[in-house]
Amino acid sequence: SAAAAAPAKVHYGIGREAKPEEIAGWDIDVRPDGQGLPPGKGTARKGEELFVAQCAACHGEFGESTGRWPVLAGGAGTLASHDPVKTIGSYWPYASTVIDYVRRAMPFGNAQSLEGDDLYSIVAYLLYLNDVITDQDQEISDKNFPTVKLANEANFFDDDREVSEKAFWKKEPCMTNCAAGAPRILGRARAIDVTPEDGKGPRVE
Amino acid sequence: SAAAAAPAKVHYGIGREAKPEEIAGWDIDVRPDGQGLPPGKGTARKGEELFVAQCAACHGEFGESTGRWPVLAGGAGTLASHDPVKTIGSYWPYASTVIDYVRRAMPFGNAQSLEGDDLYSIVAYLLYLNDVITDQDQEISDKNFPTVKLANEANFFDDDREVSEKAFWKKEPCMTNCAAGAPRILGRARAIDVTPEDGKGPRVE
Amino acid sequence: AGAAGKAAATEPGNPANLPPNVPEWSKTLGDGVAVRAYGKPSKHEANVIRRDVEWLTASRESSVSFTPLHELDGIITPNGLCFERHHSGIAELDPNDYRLMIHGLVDKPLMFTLQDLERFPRTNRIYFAECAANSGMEWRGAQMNACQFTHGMIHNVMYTGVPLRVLLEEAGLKTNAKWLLLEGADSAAMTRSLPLQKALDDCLIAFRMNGERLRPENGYPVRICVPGWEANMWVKWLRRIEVGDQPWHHREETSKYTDLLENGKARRFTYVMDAKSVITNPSPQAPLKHRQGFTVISGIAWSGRGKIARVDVSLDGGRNWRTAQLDGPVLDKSMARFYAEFDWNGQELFLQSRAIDETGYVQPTKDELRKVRGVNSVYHNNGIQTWRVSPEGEVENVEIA
Amino acid sequence: AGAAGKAAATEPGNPANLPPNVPEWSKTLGDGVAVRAYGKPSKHEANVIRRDVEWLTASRESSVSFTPLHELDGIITPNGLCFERHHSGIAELDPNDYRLMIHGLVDKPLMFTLQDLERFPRTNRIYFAECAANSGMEWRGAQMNACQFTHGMIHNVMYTGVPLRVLLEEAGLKTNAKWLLLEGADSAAMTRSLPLQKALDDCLIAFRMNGERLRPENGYPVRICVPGWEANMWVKWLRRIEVGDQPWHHREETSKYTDLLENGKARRFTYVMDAKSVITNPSPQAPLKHRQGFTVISGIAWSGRGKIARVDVSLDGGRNWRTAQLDGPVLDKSMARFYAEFDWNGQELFLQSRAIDETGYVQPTKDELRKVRGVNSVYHNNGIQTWRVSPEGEVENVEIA
Ligand code: HEC
Ligand code: HEC
Ligand SMILES: [Ca+2]
Ligand SMILES: [Ca+2]
Ligand SMILES: [Ca+2]
Ligand SMILES: [Ca+2]
Ligand SMILES: [Ca+2]
Ligand SMILES: [Ca+2]
Ligand SMILES: [Co+2]
Ligand SMILES: [Co+2]
Repeated sequence: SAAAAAPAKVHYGIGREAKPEEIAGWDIDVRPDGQGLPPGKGTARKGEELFVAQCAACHGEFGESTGRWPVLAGGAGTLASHDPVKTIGSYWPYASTVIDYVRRAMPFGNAQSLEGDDLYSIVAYLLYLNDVITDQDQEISDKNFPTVKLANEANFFDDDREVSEKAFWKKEPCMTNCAAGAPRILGRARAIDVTPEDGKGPRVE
Repeated sequence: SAAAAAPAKVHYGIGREAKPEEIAGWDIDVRPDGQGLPPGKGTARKGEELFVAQCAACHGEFGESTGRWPVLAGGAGTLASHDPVKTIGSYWPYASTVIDYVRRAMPFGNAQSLEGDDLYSIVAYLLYLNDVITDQDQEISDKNFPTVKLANEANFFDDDREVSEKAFWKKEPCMTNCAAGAPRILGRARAIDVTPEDGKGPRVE
Repeated sequence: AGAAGKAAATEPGNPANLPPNVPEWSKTLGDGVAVRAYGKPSKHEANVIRRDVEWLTASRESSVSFTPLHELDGIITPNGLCFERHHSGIAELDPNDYRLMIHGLVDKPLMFTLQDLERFPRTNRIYFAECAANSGMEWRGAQMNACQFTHGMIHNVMYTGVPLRVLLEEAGLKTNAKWLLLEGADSAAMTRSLPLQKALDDCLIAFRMNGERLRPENGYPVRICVPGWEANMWVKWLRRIEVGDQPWHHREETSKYTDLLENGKARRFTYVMDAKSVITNPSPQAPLKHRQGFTVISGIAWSGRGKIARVDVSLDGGRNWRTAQLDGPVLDKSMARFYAEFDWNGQELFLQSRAIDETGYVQPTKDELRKVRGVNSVYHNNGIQTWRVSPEGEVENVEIA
Repeated sequence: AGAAGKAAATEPGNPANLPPNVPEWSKTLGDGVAVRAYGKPSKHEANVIRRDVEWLTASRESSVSFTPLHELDGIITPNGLCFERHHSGIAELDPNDYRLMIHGLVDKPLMFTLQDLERFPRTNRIYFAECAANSGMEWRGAQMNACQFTHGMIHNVMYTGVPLRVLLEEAGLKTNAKWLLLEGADSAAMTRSLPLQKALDDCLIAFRMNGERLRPENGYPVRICVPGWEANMWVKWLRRIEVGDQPWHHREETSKYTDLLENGKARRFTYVMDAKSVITNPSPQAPLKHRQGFTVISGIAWSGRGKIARVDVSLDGGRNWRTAQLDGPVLDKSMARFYAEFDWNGQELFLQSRAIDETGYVQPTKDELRKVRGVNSVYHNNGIQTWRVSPEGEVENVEIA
């Protein structure tokens, strides 16, 4: 579009140059091609202990979750079912996302505390729990990480709604007698009864 | 204008008829022609005592005001001066406004408490302080009130800005070299120094 | 390197929270959702508040507080910062006890509950409400050294309400109906006379501001909007509308809100707010902190006669003008936001703005205004404001020749 | 007389405060000006709050609270009621410690303070922000019996901000620049990949909402607005923008915010929010209290593809439709308010609304949507909502055939 054309060069001279060391401190993202991987290495065997200590309280010892915290492993073969379980192993397309996310956001409430070998070890354990690696002693590191592939990668495709849902651009939506008979109630939220009510504590069922 | 044309008659049937006794309780306004005058009568002599008890703490025994509360009397002949004092006697066009206002709003903090003879007496006292009536024993009442006239009535005229200030509708306001020389400072708010400052209590001078 | 080092040295902040370091808030959890069920501003914005001028009045119950215009941008005034003008403090109505009565020269006097009013067809409009006394302290010269106090008796809000016309039609007007009396439920029982023609044109009986219900200080649960007209007429806590055949000449349209001219005569029923503008940034409370370079001047303009057509800005006290850019929606009887950009060379500036509305009215200078009105008017001071900016970036309210 | 007597008997209120009596608040003084230096709603509106659904998530720090749409009108969401979605609670930044870093494929990496950002040219725009998970609990059928919970993950606010384009131009883009990474300063360090084309089109680096500074829960002091796109991309507490040549495929665009179809494949980068609407009044939390007569249906409509062109309303569960009236400003990628009037005969109703945007997209029924998406998508549920109104005026969330 015209709006995305090459921008005119106007310089306001506001702000200052960011220093390399400043950028280094905040530039924590990791990409599937390995860009941004922090230095380090680890094994699932080493990671298990760390995971049990720092993660299992919420996610369960095997990533199965406790209570309503996120499930991190399992769910293979469920995506096309009535009850899909989306985990690193069953759903995520890229392993780099695990290292990126754990580094930036976990453990919940103590973010950006993991680095180096500990980080790689915990991620190795998560990959092991998800059958992505099968050898507890296999070393993963910033060198070999980009070679780790997840099973579901090929099942993602870019937004195509304007093609696949073209039928929703209707010329003349029906205005009268659009369906036969009186409306028939198929379901009511009241019957499910999980709505918090005003002035009451929430109802957990 | 078209907008002010006779409205179409659409009835929504919302709300209900207001009952005469409901209207009577709230319909407290008084007009210059006497419409709305409550029943009652009074004299300045009787009013003085009431005024001293209920009004003088703020407005002064003679309507001269205490502190920064409104002045209610005096100011004759000041309107065209550098320091106009606008009071019932010097400025107000209609005596009915006194009875209406005192009835609806005074005493400050105990509104709608005055009625009947007390109301007329206090208003008579205010008119007496303002030389509108000169006899302390002259009785004013709902019967004769519309005959009370204030001196400044003729000096009010309806908004005429679109005529008298027609010059403000300028075709092409000046854009360049609109005045000669550099700006010369004639006055600065800082010199007056009455602006409350952030984070400090207000400064009263 | 020396200059860069100096610039860095003047940067605000605690190094522990600046890159390359990772601040606490990037490591630990903050308050969860709905902990602040109804939100409020950051504790770091505690200075963004309505302020009053205590020496102005004998009591805060009959006084005014001012909107901090220099702390706002765009055209919406957040509800918590809308200026207040009370004549007897904030009336705190129970909405169940709310009633609006319409009577007088009507076919059928009516009584409405709040629920009744909300059943009528309603509309949403953004309007400014400006007190006629806004800038009233400046008639004799520069007095208040703050945009908040020179111009802060204005707010701009999206109202939801029933056209007054609809309610009057419901009651049925007698043929001799010409004026309305509007009356509030506060203990000033505020009244104003409103010409019927305006009532049938664009007035709203409003129960919402910026989506939610009116705030107590702005008339909860119901006020009237009288678009483009002085805010004193926008009676709050509206309890009663009487239809009559002549104006009432009540205290707020005789003793007050009449404009005394130099010859001792006074103009009355001066309803319309003339076109006006002010530069909100920079202004005395919002100095220019960068010493030179690219600078955006920002301000607001409005007119009671319709839309703002144009705003001009001067850097040299009105010698030369450039046309500013109007940004965001430019609506009928609403504030418009304007911006003007320039490269500040660090020298003294005399900033002014001049609004022009769609009727062709051009905001006058203070001198032009004084020439026709004198200095005793109190109300309707819409003269062009001058801010002097010093080379240090301090801003002050001045009058210039 | 009997009927009138009955009507009067059901009127709300305390007779002591009703005419002909004069209530306390018409006699005594209330709070003075500036006593409430930053105002808040009436104590009688304590039920107008954001609410959460505790069983949805393990903790409130990673959860959502919902805007009470049924308590609002017009198109502005007041700041205190904007829905919240946090991934690690509210980051509470000190504005002096705020920094925005832009780096990566740029000519010169830049560092900005908040004061720096506020010096750039800025603009004001009203945009909706809708969480892609809004109505996500309804894929398998009617679940939440409240408009607040079925549709409350949306707000509509006037933002003030610098076009992101301006900042990117200031840094200078390398020719291979294609994607941006947006990163927050909260302890989730929220990230999303943003296509450069959108960044150069209409994104804003925003520091104000509805005139005042952003609220802490909405990203104080700086967030990004990505107009029309899912609110997850509107990164709050924005600390860093990295320019790259490919997307990052981070957790919020892989594990989350991808739309799982029935065949197990998943759509990704589904940014645009499809056209959608909902009737806010009546709705389960806002029943029809009058038993019959003139009735206004009110609701909101929006589209990530541009302006709302039309909204239709049905009273009979989609058998027959009438076109509603759009009221107030109808703006690009903003909520629009609609009203439809009818005379209720007191019988059961099945209310629906259907939005049509300026690209001709027609909001689908839930069944039409399920036919192409299945029921596992979680996100982007813009199907037509049905409210059943009983003869008593109670409203419930139902699915119908
Ligand atoms: C106190 C509870 C808690 C602890 C301890 C915790 N997490 Fe989490 N974890 C969460 C929550 C909550 C989320 C979801 C956050 C969000 O998106 O709002 C999450 C999300 C995740 C996810 C993404 C899940 C998905 O499907 O997208 C991963 C991976 C993860 N955690 C790994 C870890 C690891 C590794 C550790 C320890 C180093 C850890 N977590 C410790 C609560 C916890
Ligand atoms: C506690 C202070 C106080 C007391 C007592 C008081 N007043 Fe007042 N009066 C005020 C204030 C304050 C105003 C201005 C109110 C406003 O407009 O906000 C006022 C205004 C007036 C005015 C209008 C002045 C003008 O120029 O417009 C009149 C007349 C008046 N009072 C009469 C009375 C009378 C009569 C009484 C006693 C029955 C009374 N007042 C008692 C404080 C007081
Ligand atoms: Ca990077
Ligand atoms: Ca084990
Ligand atoms: Ca229940
Ligand atoms: Ca009357
Ligand atoms: Ca005496
Ligand atoms: Ca001082
Ligand atoms: Co006036
Ligand atoms: Co999406």
